[in-house]
Amino acid sequence: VGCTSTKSGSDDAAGDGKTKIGLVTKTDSNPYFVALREAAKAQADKNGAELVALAGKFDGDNDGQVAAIENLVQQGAKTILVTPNNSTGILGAIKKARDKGVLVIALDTETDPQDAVDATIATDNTEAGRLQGQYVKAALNGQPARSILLDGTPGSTVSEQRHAGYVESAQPEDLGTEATNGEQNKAQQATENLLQRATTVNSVYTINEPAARGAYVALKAKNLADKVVIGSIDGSCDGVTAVKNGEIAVTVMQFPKKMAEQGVDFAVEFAKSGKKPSGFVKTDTAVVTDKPIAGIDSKDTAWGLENCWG
Amino acid sequence: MTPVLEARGLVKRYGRVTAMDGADFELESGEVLAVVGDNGAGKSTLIKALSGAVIPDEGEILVDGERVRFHGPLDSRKHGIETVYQDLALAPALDIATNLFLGRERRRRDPLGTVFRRLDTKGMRREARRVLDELGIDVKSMSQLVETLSGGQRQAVAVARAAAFGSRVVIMDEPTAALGVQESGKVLELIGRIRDRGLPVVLISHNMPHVFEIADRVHVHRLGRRVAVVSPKTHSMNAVVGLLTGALRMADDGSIEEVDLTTGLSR
Amino acid sequence: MTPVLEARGLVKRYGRVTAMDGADFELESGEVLAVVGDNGAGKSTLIKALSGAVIPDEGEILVDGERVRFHGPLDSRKHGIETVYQDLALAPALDIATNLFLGRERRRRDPLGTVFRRLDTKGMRREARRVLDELGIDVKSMSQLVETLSGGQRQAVAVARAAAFGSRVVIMDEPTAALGVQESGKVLELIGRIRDRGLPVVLISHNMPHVFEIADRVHVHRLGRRVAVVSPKTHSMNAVVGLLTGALRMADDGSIEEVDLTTGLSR
Amino acid sequence: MTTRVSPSEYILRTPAIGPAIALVVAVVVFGLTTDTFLNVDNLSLVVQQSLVIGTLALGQTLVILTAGIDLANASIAVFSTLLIAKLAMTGTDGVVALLVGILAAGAIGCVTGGLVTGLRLPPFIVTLGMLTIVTAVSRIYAQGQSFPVTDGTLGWLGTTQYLFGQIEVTYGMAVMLAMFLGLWYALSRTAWGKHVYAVGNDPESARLSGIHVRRTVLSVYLVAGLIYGIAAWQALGRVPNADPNAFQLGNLDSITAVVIGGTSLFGGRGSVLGTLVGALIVAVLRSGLTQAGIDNLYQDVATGVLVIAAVAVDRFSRGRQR
Amino acid sequence: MTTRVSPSEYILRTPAIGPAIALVVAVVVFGLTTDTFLNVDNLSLVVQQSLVIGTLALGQTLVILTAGIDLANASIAVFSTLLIAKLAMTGTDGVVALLVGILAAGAIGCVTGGLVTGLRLPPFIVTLGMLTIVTAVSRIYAQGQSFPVTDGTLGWLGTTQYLFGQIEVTYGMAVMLAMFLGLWYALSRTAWGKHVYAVGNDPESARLSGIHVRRTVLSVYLVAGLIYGIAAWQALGRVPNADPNAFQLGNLDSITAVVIGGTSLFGGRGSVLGTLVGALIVAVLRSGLTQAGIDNLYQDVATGVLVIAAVAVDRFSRGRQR
Ligand SMILES: Nc1ncnc2c1ncn2[C@@H]1O[C@H](COP(=O)(O)OP(=O)(O)OP(=O)(O)O)[C@@H](O)[C@H]1O
Ligand SMILES: Nc1ncnc2c1ncn2[C@@H]1O[C@H](COP(=O)(O)OP(=O)(O)OP(=O)(O)O)[C@@H](O)[C@H]1O
Ligand SMILES: [Mg+2]
Ligand SMILES: [Mg+2]
Repeated sequence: VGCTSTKSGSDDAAGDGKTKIGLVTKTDSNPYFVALREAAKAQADKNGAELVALAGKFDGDNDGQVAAIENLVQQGAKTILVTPNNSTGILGAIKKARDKGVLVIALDTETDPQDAVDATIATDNTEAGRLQGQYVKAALNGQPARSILLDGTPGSTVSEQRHAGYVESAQPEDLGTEATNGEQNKAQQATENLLQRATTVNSVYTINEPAARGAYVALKAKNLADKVVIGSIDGSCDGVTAVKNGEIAVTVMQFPKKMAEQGVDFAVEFAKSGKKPSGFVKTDTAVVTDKPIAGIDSKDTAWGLENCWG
Repeated sequence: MTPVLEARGLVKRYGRVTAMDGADFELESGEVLAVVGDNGAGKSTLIKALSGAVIPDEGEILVDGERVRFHGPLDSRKHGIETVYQDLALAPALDIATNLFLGRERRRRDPLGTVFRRLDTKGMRREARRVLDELGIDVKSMSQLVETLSGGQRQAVAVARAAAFGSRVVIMDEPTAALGVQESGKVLELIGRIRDRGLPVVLISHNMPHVFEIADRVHVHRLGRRVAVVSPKTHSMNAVVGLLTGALRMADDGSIEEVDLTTGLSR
Repeated sequence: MTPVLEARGLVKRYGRVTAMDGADFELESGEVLAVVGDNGAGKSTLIKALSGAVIPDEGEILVDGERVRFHGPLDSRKHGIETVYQDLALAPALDIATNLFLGRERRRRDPLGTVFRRLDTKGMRREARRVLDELGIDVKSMSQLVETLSGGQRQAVAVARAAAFGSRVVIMDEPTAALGVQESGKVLELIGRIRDRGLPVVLISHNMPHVFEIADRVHVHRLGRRVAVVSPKTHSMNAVVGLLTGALRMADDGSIEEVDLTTGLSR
Repeated sequence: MTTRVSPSEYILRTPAIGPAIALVVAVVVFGLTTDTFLNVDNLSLVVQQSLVIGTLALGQTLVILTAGIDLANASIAVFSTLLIAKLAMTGTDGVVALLVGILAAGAIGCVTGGLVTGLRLPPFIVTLGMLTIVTAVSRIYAQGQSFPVTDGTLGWLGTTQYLFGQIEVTYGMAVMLAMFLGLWYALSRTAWGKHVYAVGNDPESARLSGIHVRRTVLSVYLVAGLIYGIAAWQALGRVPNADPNAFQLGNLDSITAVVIGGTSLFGGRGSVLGTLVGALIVAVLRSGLTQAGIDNLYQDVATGVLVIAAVAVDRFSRGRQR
Repeated sequence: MTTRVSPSEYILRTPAIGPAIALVVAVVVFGLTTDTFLNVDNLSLVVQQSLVIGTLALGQTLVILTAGIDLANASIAVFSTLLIAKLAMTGTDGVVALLVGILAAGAIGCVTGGLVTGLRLPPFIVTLGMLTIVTAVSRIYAQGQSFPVTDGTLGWLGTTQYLFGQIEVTYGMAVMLAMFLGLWYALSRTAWGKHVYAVGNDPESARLSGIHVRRTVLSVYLVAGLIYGIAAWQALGRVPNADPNAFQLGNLDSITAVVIGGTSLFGGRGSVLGTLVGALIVAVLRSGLTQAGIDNLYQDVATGVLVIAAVAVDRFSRGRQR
């Protein structure tokens, strides 16, 4: 099946039936994945391909991702771009898809082993956490970091990796860790409660920018916003704006659009020539702040607003 | 004289069961009409159709000679027909006074009532106490929940409600079934008083002595239809029992004859 | 002779309401004992205590002279006491046969039954048909759901169940309340037959003619306690009605005297 | 023989007494075990944190009293926040945007009610469907963005004031109190309230008693919808940012508050006072456990246990009656 | 006058007929509008995709028949997968690990049942508490990791075979079928089943009829727990990886399947056959909409609408009776 479909790819693109590309994200609610999806759609349109976007229903919905991959294969997708929930959960479905000649590319998160997919385009989340910690530590001018840590969904890989990266580089005293599911409301509530006893706080680690904004609202209500360094990760336009407004000190930008575009390009190329990409394409991270610190490579918010997503 | 409430050829089927099979019904003004019949004869179904609680498959219902269509119990209420259902239709978790006035609560006359639609709770409790006392039912408090009442006390609440609000017809489906000797007597008295107010009453009962004590006419129901209407003055209890069991039959000329044995067994 | 079932000084309070206030009770073997009393007198509460459905606050219950403690209806059942409750205790969404055998289903005798615990559905339906026919109740099919039955039909199912399974005492709380003339007659006949089997029967009823037709002794209940036990042979219906309304009183020597008017009004 | 009810009986019959005991117990325990819980600031925060779920739970109470359940309430409120914020962003006047948002929530409530009454579908499944639909529509509408709110009216409920120069209160608390009083009055002092209880207690009896069962149920979903709209306003007061991903567990949280508050899921029994207490209990648990320095996951374990315990306390405090 | 039931009446009284019609309609519509839906491979996939939720829904059906509800079922299954996978990873024999996992699920079911019957707490709140607790415990136990499963026994249910060289079937399907038949038999042909229905229909009547109400309810939660354990096994067959975050919506999804299948949330009415059909309907919708090339968010909207429609079809197909 694989060969024939490869061959007929270019005909499809020209005729009625466009090349079908499947995209399976972790969820369809997280702004990050929405940005990724929209970018992939735009890129597919530009290349005259059809993109069908599916997703799990929540972080960790392996079963939903497996079903999505199965259904895309049934529907005749030539390429499937997938951001796996975790590195091993959906390998079975990926293997079945590849056995049928479908090109499978992992986006954002690697699989274990890496060669379970044809190619991987991803960021390093531990590194992102590390960068956040590095900046926060430096911004504290030699004070030891005393942090509130706002995590994502308990137990999610991304949440664990970013957290670990931050702890490694900032070496904070942990004044309280709360799960926020990356939601502003929960982050605000958690910070409010923690501030009742964490009176010595001087820094906040956040899993993403909504959580950072929640922390900011809670700190501001206690008139602590100026005294506390809030760090974050993601690089959405809202987040960069918050950095520009001085609400957040720093954010570590990721580039979902680039991942998506690259992935779609591979898919289009595969449909045209049957050439499968391989290996690991690492996308960048960039520290965005308006208060650069010597020794830390960073961009300002003007650059950030040009390159942000969402 | 046109009957106050009339029905012609009512049919109601539940799957294979035909609960009413061409039932006729006539209620004259100012009378107490007893409806008697075996268990499962279709009496409750008949009066449910008359009160809008069941929508018949066929047949027509007339109020004061005019054809009506009841889509629910509210429609019959609007025509002044008030019903005590066999299973009472009370809300167990609400108190007695609330149940009594359910669906026609009284508001206070002061601005609180007219503007803020506040209920006249005290007034309703007082009134509830009055109508229950009239029935001689001994209940501690009008704010007692119905689910804590004894079977007979509950029935009394349902009867009191119908008696208090009926303006054209009052229908009672076995109102004394769970009542004691004294209380039954009070209900019969009450029925008499309702008739004296000029309202006709339909009384379903299995208690022949009661029926013969109060009824002006007796409608005999059997196998889903009316088989006879007799007067307690001219007919004996035994004749009525015979009619409702099918041992006797009313001929077209109104005379009563024995059903011959072979036909009787054919069922 | 020790009574088959006896109770002494039962008390049951519900908040401010005292439903039983030191009630005594005695049932001799082989008799039909009628329990009569006004609505709310506490009759149902008494028999619920006797059948384990209600746990009294005070007092004791004896079976064949031995003190027992019932923690639930199952305990009394194990002593062979079978009860028809006033609100019937049927599961409306289940069919007649299932209700009849609820809690003591019959399994098939073949390996399917012994190993796979398969029910003998056909056998139970056949048996259900038999006991209902005995009561002369006309029901189409034993697989009809109880919620589709008429009030009387339901009551018949509950009565049939108690009659079929009682092995020491059968208690019936107003078993004929919703029944027609014929069907009531059948139930009275059935009670007679149960007595002939040697089982004593407790019959709660508001229907004095029924009580006087069948009862060997009459237990009169008033305001939560027993006020008299009389024999229908020596006392008149009026005397019993007087006793239960409080117009008459039984003196300690067993004679009946009028309650003087001032006391009568004090309540 | 009087129609007065004795004080002790009144207390026993008030369905909120069990939850109230549970609340007091929780407050006392956290007060004793932590030094920060019982300070005025923190107590004020707890109340503020209970506002959104509390408001959602008020609407939920109405629905549950009719033997229904509303799984879509939080998603409706979230949709409403998005509508309000997006309108305000595109220049619509704050008050107008707010009204549109609240009315939209009412309209969605009406649709739900219409499906429940018109087609006689089980509320669980209708609101589950609505949950899926409204959530998806919110996400489509937001296109992966969230919308900060700057208009004063929209964030007004979050404005703090100081009573006696000490106690931090917000307008949101006042709105909550007003809504609670209004609902309490409507449920216990008007015919509509009696009908709501009757319909939930025994719909067939209510029908035979001549109550417009469908109309009553429909009105309940409409009112509940409007309340969810106000919950959206409360949410914007708390977090001046409309996010399609907010309050994903708001439905279960609000049901928890209602049930802890002693309202029966089978309908016809319960009170808004209980719900208020229930919402506070949940907020107290979350805050108190944080003050006690308990880790997130262990907090979850404790919350689960305590929620069950709170209902058990309620059960036993009323058990004496049976 | 016979005790036989006529065929047409039998069909009307079979509660699964409405859902079955909805299922057929859905299959026909997707068959006509897409070219890929009706092929054998795809249909087999749809069945495979319904296995986990279907199994959870079988247990859920039991609980709902007793007028309960189980919000913790999926979290119990997830905990069970973690237990099994972690045990197997540390060298325990696959079969033993599996047994431990299933028994643990049964034990948790027992605790739930004990709380419901022993303390007479509402199942909604008990299982909501259990959901919070079990989820947190799973996460604590997993410590942020997920566990791939390599042992053959554990993934065995996902093994595919070909019938007639064409139709792809898995052992999971066979286990599902066996479980369904077992439950159908137990519910409709044994005394236990009658008691389950009676208890759900009217607990007070059941008590007065001499049924051990508490024992029956407890046994239901126990059996349901064991079934959730088997659902864990099914899950490992589908996704050979135990993840503490999986199946977060499994509780609502399984309730949806049960309700679409025509079982009443008020207890005492329903069937496992309906549940099976209900689970298939949900899987058919998801798959069919994907085949039709509809994006996720719009799929959600469509699923919401269609779930409501499926229940409406059920209601109307039975409406004739009233
Ligand atoms: N909802 C229903 N579904 C199916 N059958 C029904 C339904 N309601 C009533 N029936 C049947 O219709 C017949 C007539 O019932 P109905 O209640 O009218 O009898 P009735 O004369 O009032 O009897 P009773 O004196 O026992 O109250 C009965 O055989 C009953 O089983
Ligand atoms: N669960 C309860 N809660 C509160 N009060 C109750 C409860 N059950 C019964 N009562 C009260 O106890 C008293 C006795 O009730 P019971 O049902 O025993 O009377 P009864 O003699 O059977 O009357 P009837 O002939 O009307 O059936 C009544 O006043 C009733 O209101
Ligand atoms: Mg009747
Ligand atoms: Mg009684």
